Amino acid sequence: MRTHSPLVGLALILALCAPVFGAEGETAPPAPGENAPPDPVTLLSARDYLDNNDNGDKIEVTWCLSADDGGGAGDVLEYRIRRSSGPGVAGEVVGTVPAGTTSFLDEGVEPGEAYYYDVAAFDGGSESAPAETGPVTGRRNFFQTSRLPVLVLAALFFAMVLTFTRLAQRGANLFVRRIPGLTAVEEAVGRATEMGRPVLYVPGIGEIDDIQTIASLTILSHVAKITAEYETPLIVPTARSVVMSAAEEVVKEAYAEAGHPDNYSPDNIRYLSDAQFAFAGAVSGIMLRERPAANLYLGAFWAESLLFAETGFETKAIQVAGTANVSQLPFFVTACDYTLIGEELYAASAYLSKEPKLLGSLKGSDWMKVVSIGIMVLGIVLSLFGVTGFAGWFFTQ
Amino acid sequence: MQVTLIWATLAAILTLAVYSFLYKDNPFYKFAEHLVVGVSAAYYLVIYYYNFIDPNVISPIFKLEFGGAPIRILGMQWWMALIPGLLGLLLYARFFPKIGWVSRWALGIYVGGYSGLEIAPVMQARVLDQIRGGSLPLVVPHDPSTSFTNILLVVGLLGTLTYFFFSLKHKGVLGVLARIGIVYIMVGFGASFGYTVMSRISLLIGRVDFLRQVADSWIQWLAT
Amino acid sequence: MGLLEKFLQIDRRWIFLAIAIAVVVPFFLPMGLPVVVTKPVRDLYNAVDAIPPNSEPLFISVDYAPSTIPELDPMTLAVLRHAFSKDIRVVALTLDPAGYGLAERALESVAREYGKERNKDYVYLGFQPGIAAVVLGMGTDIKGVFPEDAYGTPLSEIPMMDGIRNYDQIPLLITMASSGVIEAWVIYAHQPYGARIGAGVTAVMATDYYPFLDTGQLVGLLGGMRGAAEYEELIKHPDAGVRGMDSQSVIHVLIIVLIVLGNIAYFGSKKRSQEAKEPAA
Amino acid sequence: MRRQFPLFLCFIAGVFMAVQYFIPHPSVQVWYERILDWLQTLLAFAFLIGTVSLVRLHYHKIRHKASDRGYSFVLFAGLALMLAFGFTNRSPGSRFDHMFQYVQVPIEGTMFSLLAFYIASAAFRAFRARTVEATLLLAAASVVMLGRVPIGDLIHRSIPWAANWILNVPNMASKRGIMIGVGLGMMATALKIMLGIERAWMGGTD
Repeated sequence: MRTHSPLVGLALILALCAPVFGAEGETAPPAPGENAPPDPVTLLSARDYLDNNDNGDKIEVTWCLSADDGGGAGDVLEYRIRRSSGPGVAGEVVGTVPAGTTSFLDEGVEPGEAYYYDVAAFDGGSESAPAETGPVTGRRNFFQTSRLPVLVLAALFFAMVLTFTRLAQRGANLFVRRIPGLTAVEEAVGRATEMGRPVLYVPGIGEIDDIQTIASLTILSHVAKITAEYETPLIVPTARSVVMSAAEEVVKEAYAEAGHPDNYSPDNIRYLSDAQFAFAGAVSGIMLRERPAANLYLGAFWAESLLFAETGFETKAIQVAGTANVSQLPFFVTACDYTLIGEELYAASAYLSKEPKLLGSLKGSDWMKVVSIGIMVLGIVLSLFGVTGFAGWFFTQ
Repeated sequence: MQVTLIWATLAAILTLAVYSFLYKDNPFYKFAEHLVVGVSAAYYLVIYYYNFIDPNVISPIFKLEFGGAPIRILGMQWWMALIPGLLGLLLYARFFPKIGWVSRWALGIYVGGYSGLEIAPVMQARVLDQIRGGSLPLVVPHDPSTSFTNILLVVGLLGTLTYFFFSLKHKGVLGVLARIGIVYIMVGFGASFGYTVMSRISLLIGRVDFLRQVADSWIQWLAT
Repeated sequence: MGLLEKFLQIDRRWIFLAIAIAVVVPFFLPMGLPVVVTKPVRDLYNAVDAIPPNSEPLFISVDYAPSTIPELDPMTLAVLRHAFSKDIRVVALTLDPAGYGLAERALESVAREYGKERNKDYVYLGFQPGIAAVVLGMGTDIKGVFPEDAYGTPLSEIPMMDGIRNYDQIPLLITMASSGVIEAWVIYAHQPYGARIGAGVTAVMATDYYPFLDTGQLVGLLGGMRGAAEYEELIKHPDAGVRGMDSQSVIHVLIIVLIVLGNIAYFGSKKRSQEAKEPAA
Repeated sequence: MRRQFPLFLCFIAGVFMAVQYFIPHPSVQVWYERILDWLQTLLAFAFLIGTVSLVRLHYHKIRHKASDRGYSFVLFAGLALMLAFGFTNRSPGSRFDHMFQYVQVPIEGTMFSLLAFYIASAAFRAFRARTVEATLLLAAASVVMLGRVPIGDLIHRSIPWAANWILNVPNMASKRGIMIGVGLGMMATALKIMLGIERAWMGGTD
């Protein structure tokens, strides 16, 4: 184990450097003598560098400025960093950095070797007494501590999701407020049925690994059950092969579950094109030629959103949209009859599937929002009292 | 006559065919629509083959030189290329109803892998960094306008988050916050809409400019 | 049906026609309206301007496909002109297979304008597939990801690339992106390696990335044709961006006029239908 | 084997890809990049499935003598030509390149540019001050529209300032809020997929 994490290290340095700066104004500046060497650096420390692909070949050296850098004689030109294999051994210069710098990254070390570092301030004529630190070893890391906050929050979030899921499975009554867009989906399908015209369901142009596509498939399953019941044709154009396969499975199964496996028509689950606007053009064609009465756009959409919504408006179809792609929401909101905004798409998939398990994640997300607000408010309150370290600590990158 | 001018003229005709859709659906548009669907399907087949299947499967197994773009093979043994190859072939099991379920093995790895990959970066960029961005000092000494802006930003963020809070009815304080949230959301959508107009018109300008260039080339060619 | 109702029900093809006229006319009658520079553009300009000449190169990643040429090409050209006019070295690459030819064309044409030599003043690395892998790989060893340039010359034989190992030697990397690639640069280059990232994006994407400016994840941002026009203004070399702004002005005003007329007609017709209803109620 | 094994594979792949983010050790990172390559390769294989479906649909149209079957021939012609060109020569200036530059790009680009017309008609049709929310939407849109073009500067200097203010303050706050919510939803769904709670990708939710 390392002796300290960078977070603690940073906090230590911040805390310890402060008095040095504070003292600076009180001491009378020494007369600027040409030959007087600058004051040495203080609080020198070296540690294994942490980085995504750190091979153990990097060591980071940090220090506090010499009193003559910025203050004092103000004549420091640069800092010289030397590396050696033992304490007190004269090392080779591995780098120089200009005045005002407080860190250096040595990228040429052998993993597993112990090193000592000297740092000396240089004023153009003479060097300060070196400060030395060590031993320090570059390690191939098995854990990137700078990403600890991500891990902690993700773990907390997942714990909440799983707890709520367990509660829901045990039959606890978890309240979720009604999402108005859901009724809109069912109404649209109902209208198409009354008019005896097909329902068009576009699951976006995202890949199957896009979470929005997954959420959309859950809603598709629900929609397919309704259309199976009423023998309304359901057209599902897709822009991705894998999504088409998954949509086929989903719809086929929904038709079987609704007791109408014969109504399922594989020709209605269509792969059109991976190319964005070739797909958009072909879907517009379907709208104009097959005249669906309800158009549902749920999933990941990009610029084609408005092409769909405006063409659909021309054909007088009821249109319900939902996407988490923020840049496209304005177009759906203006041009469609109802829009599920951002997270409402996920919430809808949890709500519609009537799976108590899915409600767990919705509840988990909700309470994680409360935690997020808590962290934010804490950061704000602390900043009111002049404590800015919190943000630095929690969001260290 | 130059070859490129023939091609460019074809492109110009196809451009006009698509614009004819603005008047109404017609055979020219249908022609362009079906043509581009066919061409783009082939384009992606070719590109995917040469960028992924060839360098990751075919070339290592048959010890060929990489035909497409070189990809970094990290100490890969040739037999490792069998793994994506076999997984890829498993996907095709769905063409044979009896063993169709085998394709789920490959799909499972694909879906699971990308889901896992997403978690940490999303936490970082979409949640942590945004919370950090929202943690603004409400009182900035000697700078009332920044203080005011910061207060508006924090209130808006709180309101928006409340709007997406599904666990409680939007009543009382929550109702007020959610209402503030929807106000911010709508202003934000309006802003995005207005901002996007420029981008869309840029595209139109680009196409018109292209048509002008083709016309110019024709005039030049006719003049000589 | 009154005139107001008729206007509300107007065939939208009339609107299409108005837009078509508005976009074509300024092509023949340029107006040359002035452009005001905004902060994200100036920030990016300053970041490029601060790069010392003939030393560590500016990296430009041309991450767009042909569909967004009208918006992103002017930006790429403006930034390249800025760099070459100040003798800043440039390394170009692309993460989008369709960007290969676009990057090459832009680089070669601006290099010719300023008399720059390939592999001395600029390098073209070409395309590598696998966005995340390339961006992450460049954090450890650029030559590992791009062993040779786009024309097969090993990078080790290009003097300009000496000592350029990873993001630590890249003063600034600008991605001209028409897709989420920009996030890959932020998440996989800025986050783990502290790379300084600037971006040019389509106007529609720009609002999404304003939060990234605030958090320092992006150094500066050019949004759409307007961003290009502002940059052209800063480098005093007006081109397609500034030219396009005339058509833009006309259409923007046209749309606002349509919205205002639509609302006048809407409220007028609503008022009248209420008046008409009142006696019956 | 039919349901449990794919879920198991999904779990293993998901856990590995999630955990590698925290493990910089090269022994893990090498596998991470390798698996990433494989996932992309898998996607490339999957692409053929869609093409087969496309061909099947249009083959049916031709066989059943659908009235618009002529266009299906157009589609097949485009597909066959492009495949033939692509598997012979893909260098710049080849026929494959020309088909891409002069057929695919202009058609797609023009379809994209149709949005310039649609955005105007959508604004005219939908931007009516019916409710407070709708009024805010149209007011913000109008101010930003004017503020983005030079003519806005000419009308009044404060218009671009107001446009930027709307983009930087209310827009930023709401986008940030939506982003946090969407991010949490993405993570929750990813977790559910890995644990086999969300299995729509397998077909059905059983």
